[in-house]
Amino acid sequence: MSASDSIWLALLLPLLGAVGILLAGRIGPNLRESVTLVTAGALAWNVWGLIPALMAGERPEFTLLQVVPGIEIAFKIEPLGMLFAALASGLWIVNSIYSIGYMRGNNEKNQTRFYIFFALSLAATMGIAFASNLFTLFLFYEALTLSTYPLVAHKGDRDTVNSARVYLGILLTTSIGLLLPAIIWTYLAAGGGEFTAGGILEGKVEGPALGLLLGMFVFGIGKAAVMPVHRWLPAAMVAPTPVSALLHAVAVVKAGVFSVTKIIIYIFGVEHLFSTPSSAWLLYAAAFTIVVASLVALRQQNLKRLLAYSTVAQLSYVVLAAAVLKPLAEIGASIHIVAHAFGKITLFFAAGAIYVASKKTELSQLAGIGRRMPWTMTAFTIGALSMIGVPPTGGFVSKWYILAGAFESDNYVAIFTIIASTVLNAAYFLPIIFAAWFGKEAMDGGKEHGEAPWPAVLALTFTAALTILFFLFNGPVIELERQLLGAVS
Amino acid sequence: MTIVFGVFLLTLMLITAIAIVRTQNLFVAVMLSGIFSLLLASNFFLLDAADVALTEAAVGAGISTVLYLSALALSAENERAPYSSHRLIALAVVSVTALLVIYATFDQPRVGDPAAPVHQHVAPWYLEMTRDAIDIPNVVTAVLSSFRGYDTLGEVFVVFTAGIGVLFLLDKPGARHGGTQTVGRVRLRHYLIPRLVGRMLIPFILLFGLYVQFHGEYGPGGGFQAGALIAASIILYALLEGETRALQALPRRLLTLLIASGALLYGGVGVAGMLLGGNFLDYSVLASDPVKGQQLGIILIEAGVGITVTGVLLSVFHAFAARGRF
Amino acid sequence: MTALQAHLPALQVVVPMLSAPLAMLLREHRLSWALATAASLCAFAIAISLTLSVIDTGGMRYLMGSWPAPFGIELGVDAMSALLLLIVTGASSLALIAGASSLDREIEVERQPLFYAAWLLALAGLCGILVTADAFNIFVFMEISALASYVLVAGGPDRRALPAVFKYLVMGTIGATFYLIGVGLIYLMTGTLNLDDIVYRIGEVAEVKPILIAAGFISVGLALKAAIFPLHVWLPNAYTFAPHVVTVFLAACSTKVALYVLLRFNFVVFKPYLEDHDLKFAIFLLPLSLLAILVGSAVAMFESNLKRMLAWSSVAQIGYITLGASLVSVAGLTASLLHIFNHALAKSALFLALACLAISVSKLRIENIGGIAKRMPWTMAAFLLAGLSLIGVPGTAGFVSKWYLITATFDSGPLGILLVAVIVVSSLMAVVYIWRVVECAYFRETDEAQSAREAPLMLLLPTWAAVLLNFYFGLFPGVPLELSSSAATLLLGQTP
Amino acid sequence: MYHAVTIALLVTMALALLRALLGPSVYDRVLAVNMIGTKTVLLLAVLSFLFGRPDFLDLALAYALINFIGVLAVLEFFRVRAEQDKSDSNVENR
Amino acid sequence: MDTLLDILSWLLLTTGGIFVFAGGLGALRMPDLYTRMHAASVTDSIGPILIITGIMLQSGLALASVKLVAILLFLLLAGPTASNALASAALLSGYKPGGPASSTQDAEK
Amino acid sequence: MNFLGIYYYWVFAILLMVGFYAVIAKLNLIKKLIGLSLFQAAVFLLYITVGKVEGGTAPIFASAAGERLFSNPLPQVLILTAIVVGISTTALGLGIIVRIKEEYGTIEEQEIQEIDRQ
Repeated sequence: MSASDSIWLALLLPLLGAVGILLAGRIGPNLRESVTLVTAGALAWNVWGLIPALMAGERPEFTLLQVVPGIEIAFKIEPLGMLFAALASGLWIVNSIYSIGYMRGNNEKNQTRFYIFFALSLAATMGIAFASNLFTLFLFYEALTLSTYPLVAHKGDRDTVNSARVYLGILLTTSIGLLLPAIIWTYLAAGGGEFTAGGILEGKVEGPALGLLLGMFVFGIGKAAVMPVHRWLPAAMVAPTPVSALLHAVAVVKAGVFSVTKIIIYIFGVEHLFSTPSSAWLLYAAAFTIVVASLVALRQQNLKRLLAYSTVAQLSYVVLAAAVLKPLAEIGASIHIVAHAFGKITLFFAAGAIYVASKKTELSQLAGIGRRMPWTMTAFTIGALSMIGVPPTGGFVSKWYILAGAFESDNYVAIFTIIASTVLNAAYFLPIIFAAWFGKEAMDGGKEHGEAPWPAVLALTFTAALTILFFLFNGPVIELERQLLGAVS
Repeated sequence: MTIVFGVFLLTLMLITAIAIVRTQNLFVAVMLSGIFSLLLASNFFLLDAADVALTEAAVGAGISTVLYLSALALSAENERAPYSSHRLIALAVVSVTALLVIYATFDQPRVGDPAAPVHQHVAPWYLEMTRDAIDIPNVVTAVLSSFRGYDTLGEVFVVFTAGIGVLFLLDKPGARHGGTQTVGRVRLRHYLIPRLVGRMLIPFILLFGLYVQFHGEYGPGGGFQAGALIAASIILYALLEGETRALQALPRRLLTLLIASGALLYGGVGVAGMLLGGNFLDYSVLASDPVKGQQLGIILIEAGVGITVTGVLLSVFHAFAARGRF
Repeated sequence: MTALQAHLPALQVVVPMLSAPLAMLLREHRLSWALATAASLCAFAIAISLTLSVIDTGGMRYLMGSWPAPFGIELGVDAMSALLLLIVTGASSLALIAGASSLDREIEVERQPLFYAAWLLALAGLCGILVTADAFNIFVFMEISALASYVLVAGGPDRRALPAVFKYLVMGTIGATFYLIGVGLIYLMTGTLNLDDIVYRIGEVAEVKPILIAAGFISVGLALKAAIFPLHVWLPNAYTFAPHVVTVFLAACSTKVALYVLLRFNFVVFKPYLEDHDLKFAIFLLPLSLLAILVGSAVAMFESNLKRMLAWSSVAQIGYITLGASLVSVAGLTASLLHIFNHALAKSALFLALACLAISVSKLRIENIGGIAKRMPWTMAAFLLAGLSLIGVPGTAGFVSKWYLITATFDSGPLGILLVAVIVVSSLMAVVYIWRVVECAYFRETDEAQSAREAPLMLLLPTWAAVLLNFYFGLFPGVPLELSSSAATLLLGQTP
Repeated sequence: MYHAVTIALLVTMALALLRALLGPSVYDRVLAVNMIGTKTVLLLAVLSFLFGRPDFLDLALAYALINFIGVLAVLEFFRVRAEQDKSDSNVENR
Repeated sequence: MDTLLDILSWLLLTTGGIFVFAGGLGALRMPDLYTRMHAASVTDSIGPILIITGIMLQSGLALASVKLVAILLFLLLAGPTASNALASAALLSGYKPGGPASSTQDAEK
Repeated sequence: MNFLGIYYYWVFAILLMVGFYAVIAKLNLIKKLIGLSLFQAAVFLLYITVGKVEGGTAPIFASAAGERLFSNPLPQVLILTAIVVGISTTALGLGIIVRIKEEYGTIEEQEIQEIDRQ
């Protein structure tokens, strides 16, 4: 089965899965759950199968169809895309397991629709990961927005619909408003939108225009949640937890940041961008987002909103790392994508488990919950530590590389921001952990509750373990990144 | 010398037009528009357009006056609101258009100037070709039915659409007031003389209509004018003898058949031309000798036109009249 | 086959035209519907074979009554007319197939044969305009299609259809008469009526004033027929109160054909010889199209009657088409011709979805379609997908023409940025007014919606066919793209 | 030869038109229409001879027919209106 | 011979013209509807007789004269009938003949 | 003689103005239709004036006429078509007016709008 076959298989599998779920949904929930898991497994196996080929330096590609002379839907696997696809397909399995537990525990209605659109959004994520030109990226980017809207609006009551409208409004406005013109400008200026190593805008767009184009791209990709366009993320908190997990950790946000990095590396070209002064503002924008988001997270009472703002901050880490424009920082950026994914998905699973078990969402209610839900809280602690960047967890590795990159280009702004944000992360995570383990049980005698349903706990512990394992065995990931840089520098 | 008559008639026409727009009473407006058509037709006659004069008179003065009157009888509204809406804007728009047209006239060739481009390019060809290819005296009918036969086919279908439209609109079964007349024909004693004279004249009018139909190649005449005249005579019969009697003579079902068959005849001749090897509407292949073929074609399509126009005008009249009897 | 092949341009008009009297004669309404659909499908087949022959031989000529060109009437089919023919015959067949069940609700059975005859005449009229290459002949067929569409619109069950159709009649006739004045002035100066002959003769004309005035009259007259911004007042009411299936047919092609004639006259006839004509043409059309886009989308956002909302959105989309044309560049023209095609697709799908909705919902207003998606999932899904194509989400036909439009505006200098901004803002407005309906249909609850049943299959299949066509031409816009780009080069190729 | 008569006919048509515009009652207008109709017929007959094209007399005959039908149509319209007013007046007083 | 014919037809034509002009003048200046009708209809008969015979003299024995006779016959038939119908319609709708008041009475109800 | 030549065009312009004004300003639907037919009549006059040749006669080859200067037949053909188109539009317009009268009870535009507004 050649590499290019597995590309379109990667796209086709989730779609087939969605159809399968649709049919299975009529028969029974168990069959439907099993179809989801099987599809997730098959996708992961298929995508992970590509890694050895990629390691050997092979770049398989596959052109689906030519829409118009000069614009076609084509896919090409390169290290960054591979990393993102592997991450997304892997976490889909975990997320499916978790959502089975969550959905059953919460007995949510019309779950079939949930799983179908979940599979569709995964297909879109694969498309983004493997896109080989801007047009394909934009096509699947829009598909991802549209397929995640029903997930966000899952409950269907009044405020869910309103926040779903905010979610869709911002994402569509930024994509049609800024991203599409930017893409067309690139197509016009560079004569094509292919992602090519070293960037294609060399000498074609110069000076302030380059800065403007970069701005249109960064703010156009609303999913990267850089400060002014980040409001959709907290608004999406109304969705059920597996969806928030998907949004924040697995697909949507990662797609945004992944696209920004990919465009910076493959369209603008790292040196070209570094040499033009007009692109420096990106660094300050990212830094600003990190600091402000962390401050806002500090004041949040609702657990999921806190995690949302922390995600906004963590995303801008990646953008900051990319903006440092040094090879080491680029590696740090891609590693941070992985580390943050593991950490944040654990935190969201924990939040979800707490909600399923005890219907508690506010921080004040979490006092002394550690004793009641030991497994969940340990996973939560590991996730939080990874966010802060304490050694045994993956977060430390990525921060290490980003700091190294910053030092290399002695970019004091970056260094200062990373340190300040680490302090802030600690400031808003540690009190929660402390209260959970050592705080006394609130006296109003909340209902007796044990651990969350076993599938949720299983997923929790698995991702927590992943976070730690990533710290120990990050070899293959770094090797993948080195190849990326090999191609770039 | 005739230019002076022309100018005089034009001024009369202008006065009538302005009077039409200014009068309050709708009935008066209809009467004046009848006069306007008559004056316009005589103007056309002065400008050497005999066929057009006949059509304008038959259609303009005859049929449209009858149609307007039957519509007025139904809407029974001969007064209308005194003022007109946003007059100033209308005046402004209208005067701008008029100025534009007058601006265009500065460079236009003088009326009747033989050197004008209009008479140089396409027209002389028609005059020769009619003599050689079709060999009928009336060049207008030749151009109308053969050189630009496709236009006339389109035109027949315009009339056909109008017929369908009025039947579709006014044959709404719901609002139909039943074919039978509620109020019997009031046999007014005073109305005796017109009925008598009418009964005597109608056959001659019909005969004259047929004469105009088949005289199209030799003098002013043709399908439309004949259709209008025949329809006018049957409308006269309906006016004098009552609408039911006219319906007995030409029942509604027959009229619909007339409408469809006329249009189909015209189209059929065109398709026959195609089947026999020529292009669409090519009459020269209809008969062995092309000139005879052309003449045969012209007679057939003029007949088709006459049938459709008669059918349409009569069914429109009956549609209006049927609504009149409350 | 080649013998028949030669007669195709004439057959394109003759088939629907001659089947109209037949349809009228049949008493049984189902029979006349069957005849009408057969004739429309046959016309569609002819249009397809015409397009194929145009693609490989680049245009066909046909002499009516086999009289030589400038004297007799000549038919000419080129890339642009082939593109429009596909739309007109396609939309008509689609609407007719869906029409049977939806019309039974709106028109009494006895009157349906007349209705279908009028429908065939409208189709024949539109095909006649597209196929002919003679200025006066365009006027005759314009009248046929106009009169027939007045009859179709007047068929609407709602009594407000009548004043709407009267306004449509008055404005349509004024438009046609303006066109007639224009042709008269041209004839006055050049002496011929054949389009190619006029192009050849206009060069020799010394005094240019009457030609300028003629260009003015023709453009204004056709702007009136094509509902370009300030002259569009008849469109919303006419589309709203017409029977649903008629709106599908008219929205897809009646204004488009007028735009076709406008483009043909301004680019083929006037462009070569009137100096800085394209400057005047752009000044005349650009601001109007921008206004059309903004006002059309804005009003559509606040309109609660669904059909009127889509009618206003049509006004905005016509603004897009004229915007593309007013750039007077090959890219601009290709974009506008492509948008004619894609808008016809998107709008017919949307109106078909409304026709399905109208089966079970009494008044097509936003308040009373709340929560209907549960009862009519297929219809609302079709509406949603067609809405996406209207917005221009990638992968749909709407996106392709938006992509080309933005590319065209980009390289039209500093003004381009403003145009891109307008296009982007209006597609966002489109998002708003489509999403308003979708959200209301999926999430709000109304009691009336509970009793709704899914639309009959005969109506759903054409709707879904239209939606899938939207996506097909979104991903494989080969044929319409090639036709519109060759037409654009043809139109601009005229410049010496 | 024919000029004198043509001028007379044209002037009479002008006078009849004046009567049509001024005419207080509707019947005056009908009278004026009838007059203009017959004068046009005569005008056409005279003009066709002035132009030396005698075969245009069919037009004159056609005009005479149409004029006759037009006038009778108007009077028929009055009869319908008269009946309507009668039936309306005794049905409900306006 | 033909000069005699020309003079004769000229004579007929001019008298016809004078009668027609008199009718027109009468229609304008007569006080009441019926008197106007009287003036108009009388000249509507004598006028055509004179003018058409004048023209027939010019055209001699040709198809045109047959047509002229047809026109004359039709005018002589149609004219009086129309006037009669008009008078009876006016009378029927209560338009009193005679008396100054009648001319101003507004017949448009 | 130049004035007379131009006079025909001015009559065309004035007739156009009168007809167009009636269509736009008048509120009564029948008056609008009459205005429309006036508007079209003006265009017919333009076409026929264009076709006239000084000293020419109607384009019918009367055998006795022999070789004479003929006016242009083409505009007359066009106008024959246009007249019939005009009458068809008027007939359809009148049909619509009759239906409006039955449905609304009035044929004044502003009254119809008021009835619709309630």
